[in-house]
Amino acid sequence: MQAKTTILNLPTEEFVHPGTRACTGCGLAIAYRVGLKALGKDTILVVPPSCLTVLQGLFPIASTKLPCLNVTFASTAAAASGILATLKSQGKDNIKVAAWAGDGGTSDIGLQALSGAAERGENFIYLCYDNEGYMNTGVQRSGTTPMGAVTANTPFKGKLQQKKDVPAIMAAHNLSYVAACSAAYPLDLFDKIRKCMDMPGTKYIHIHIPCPPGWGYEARYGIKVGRLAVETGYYDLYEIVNGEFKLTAASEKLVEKRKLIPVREYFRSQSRFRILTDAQIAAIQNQIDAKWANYYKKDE
Amino acid sequence: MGTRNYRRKTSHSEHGPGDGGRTGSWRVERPVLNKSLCIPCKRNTEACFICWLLCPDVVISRTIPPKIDLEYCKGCGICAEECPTKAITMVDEAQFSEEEKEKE
Amino acid sequence: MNKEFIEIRWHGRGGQGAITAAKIVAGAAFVSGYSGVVMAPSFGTERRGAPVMTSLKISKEKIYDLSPIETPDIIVVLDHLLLNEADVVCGLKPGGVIVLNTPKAFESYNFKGYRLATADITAISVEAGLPHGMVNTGIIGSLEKATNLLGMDILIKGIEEEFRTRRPEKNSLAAKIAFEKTVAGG
Amino acid sequence: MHIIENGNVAAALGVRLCHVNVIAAYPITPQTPLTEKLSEYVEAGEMQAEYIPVESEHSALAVCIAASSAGARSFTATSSNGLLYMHEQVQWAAGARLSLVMCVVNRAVGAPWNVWNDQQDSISQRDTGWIQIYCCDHQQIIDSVIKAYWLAEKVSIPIMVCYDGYILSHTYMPFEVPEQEKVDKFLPPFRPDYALNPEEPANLNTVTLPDVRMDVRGELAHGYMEIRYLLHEEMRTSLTAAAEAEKRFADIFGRGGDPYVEPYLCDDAEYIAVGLGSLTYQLRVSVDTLRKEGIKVGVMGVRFYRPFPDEAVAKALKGKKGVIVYEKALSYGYEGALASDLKSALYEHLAGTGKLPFVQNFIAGIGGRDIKTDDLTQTLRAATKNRVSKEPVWIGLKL
Repeated sequence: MQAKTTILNLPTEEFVHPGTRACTGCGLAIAYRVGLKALGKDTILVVPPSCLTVLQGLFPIASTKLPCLNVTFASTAAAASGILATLKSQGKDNIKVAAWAGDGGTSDIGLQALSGAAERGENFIYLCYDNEGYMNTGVQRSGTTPMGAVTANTPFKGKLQQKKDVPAIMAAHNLSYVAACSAAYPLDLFDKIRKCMDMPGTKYIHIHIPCPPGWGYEARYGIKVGRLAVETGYYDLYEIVNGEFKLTAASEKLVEKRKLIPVREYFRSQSRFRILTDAQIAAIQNQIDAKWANYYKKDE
Repeated sequence: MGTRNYRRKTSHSEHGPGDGGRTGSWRVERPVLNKSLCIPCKRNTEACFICWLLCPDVVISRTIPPKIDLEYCKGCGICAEECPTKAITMVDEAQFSEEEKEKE
Repeated sequence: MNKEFIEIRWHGRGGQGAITAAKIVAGAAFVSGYSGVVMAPSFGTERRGAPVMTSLKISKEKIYDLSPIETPDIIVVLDHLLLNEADVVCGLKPGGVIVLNTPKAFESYNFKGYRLATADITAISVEAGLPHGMVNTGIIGSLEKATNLLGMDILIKGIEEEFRTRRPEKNSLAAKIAFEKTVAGG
Repeated sequence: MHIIENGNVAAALGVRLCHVNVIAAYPITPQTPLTEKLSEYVEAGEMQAEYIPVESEHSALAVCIAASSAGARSFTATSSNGLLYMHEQVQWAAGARLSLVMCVVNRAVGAPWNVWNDQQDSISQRDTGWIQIYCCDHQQIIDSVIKAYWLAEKVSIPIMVCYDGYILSHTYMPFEVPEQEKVDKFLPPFRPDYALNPEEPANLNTVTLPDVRMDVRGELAHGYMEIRYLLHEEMRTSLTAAAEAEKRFADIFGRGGDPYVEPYLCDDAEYIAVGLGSLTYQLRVSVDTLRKEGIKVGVMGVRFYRPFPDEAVAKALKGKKGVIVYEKALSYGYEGALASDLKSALYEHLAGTGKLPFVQNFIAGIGGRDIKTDDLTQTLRAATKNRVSKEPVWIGLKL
């Protein structure tokens, strides 16, 4: 088993410059910064339009020190395939390809290309940073916006539908590696990227990304909000290695503790959930409890 | 002044700091480190560095003491919020004189 | 028949190999000195078993007109049942040739104003050792017997080249037997 | 060596001769046999290339865009709605200045569904910043693919090699397959100005501002407008590069001609029929017929449609009485795009000279309607007597 990375042995080399256009307290900026450390220098990035496009910089200045191809919204995974094919034809097997796309670019418009690439077994890492909405265009609902969240186009009733479970969709492609991470647990993200890097075919990593303007919390609380999602059992950290599901990191510890923070605390930490009623929260709490009862059962 | 002879005819960006400008100007509050509370400072050994790990803007150094690059720090306050010993506090920018600001 | 410019229309069923047969004749014509050769399958949704058409134009000069054949000199029918399904003689020039694969006797047909040639290619092909229903090489022998267009040698060479990995001798044998057994009207 | 094959195979052989590194394709009639053939070459080891069977045309061009950005010579092909589905990527490839070659096997677009030939698909991509070349026979298809790689890599502009679906794609005719050594002499290996790599990292196609901006070295870099202007300017100057390609090709292979237009009996003609693709070869038959009747008529195929060779076109049409434009596509609500382009070129170069010919527009073969040579002859004959109509006239319309 791979030793867990600590802050002290995390690589010190930075691949992102300061002074980006990311919002103050951007959760993506944390995950991206640490994620690139895991990927390392010999990586080519593929990025569709998203907050990351802005974070990465406007011509002629790039905030990222890695080579990156900006591509159209729906084509991320296909473009990654094209770079891979080139590297293969050039015999450059030391260079990795990593796609970073938002939740809209993954769960909605980019899903077809992603499914195609995953089915073909293209050897790259796909990272979906999930801030649960179209934040770059001003906070509209996406496939992964959770039920009850008020967005610019679900302004009064909040989103009425459940969050799309993208990791499950990807797991259905029989991938060697699927993982769920959070910007609030950057070392877990680092270890998961490192773990899957040399696995065959497409690897999918989903990252929960707290977003101060989109979720409605003060920038300083970003890590706390992300952590609450995990500690309430609302968003789980896990990995699926060759089909085997396993909770990891903080979520794994929650199984041992047998104690979840009430999800109400998570909802009340953000203004986007302001319209959720006590009854609705209770219903969601029931869903979470049922899910965790299942985890506990497996643990016994 | 034209750009006809610019090196590239495509949108081909090269990396460097400050794409968003001197983003330190975005700051409303400034992180201030109290070395007497900071773990690596107190122990004078590499330790903790949570502020470095969680900084979204790569402006905190992994040094003893950790240094904050105020030219680019946007003042999000995550470092202050996450510091286990409360060694960093967020202080209203208005409390720093113009003169001091220029010095930075 | 004007041998400077010849138009042949092939009628078969999807999967029967009319296109391959026409392609073999096209190739043989080209090496015989016809610099203009254009072979065009009927365009669209070809489905196995459905009637299909292929047109072949052969000319001493480069062909610029790729439009479908309207007035063929020769019609080749790979399955006699197509006579009931399609107007196969449509546009055939007066005195034009009909080459027909049929188990029925030559005398049982009456195409007024045209020259008919028949052979039971289906039986001949089996006799040559080909699987039942493979008629696209045998029919070439009948075509040559009926028209004396290119000569058997060059056609046999074309067949063996096209089928070099798939029973070339049996395919050329089918054409040879068909050439012998074809009954052609005057 | 001459072989008899269909147009799709001619294109595939051209791609193979160019040592393309990456091929991405999605099936669509009538293009499918072309990329099937390429998959055969790759699987049989006759071609060293990566073949990516993508899940859509949008992704097919995405693969090529990315592959080309990483330094690979790339190819895809499509038709009809496949091309329309690619449209976003088509624009992207041009803006990113990628040296791609794509075969467009011309087919009508939906709705309603129709798999047969017209040219609405590629004409609808006229303004995307791609060079468009139209082919009349298989020799032009295979030669154009080879020339297109040279030109695309020379000017960093992607190229569509267009040829009529079925009429060329599925029709067999003899053509000469260029020798590999000669192709290698004509087309050097692909060496792009920049290819994505970690040693020299760059972020490509980033958000670009309306105005110019200082780069990290303190030099002023373009704004979006400058980047787009240069695409236009270099498309215009690629006309010169196309002539160079044609000359180099002729020197090595001993065939070729005018890179822009292909005139037939035009010198002494009073009336000239103009079109794109195989239709202009069919029109030669009509011209021969009308010449026998004493009508001084010629036909000119426009091979290079974008950038538009306005000077060459105007020169060829100068002093003529009438220009009769046959098109398999149109700009709905007005007229055929080629007719408009010709009028514009004529006005630009001949206005005030008193030598402006009339322009008659015919629309033919929409959705694969048979174009009978007799119909072409009759319409052409009629147009040489009088201009038939200000509005485009649809040939063979049964209303």
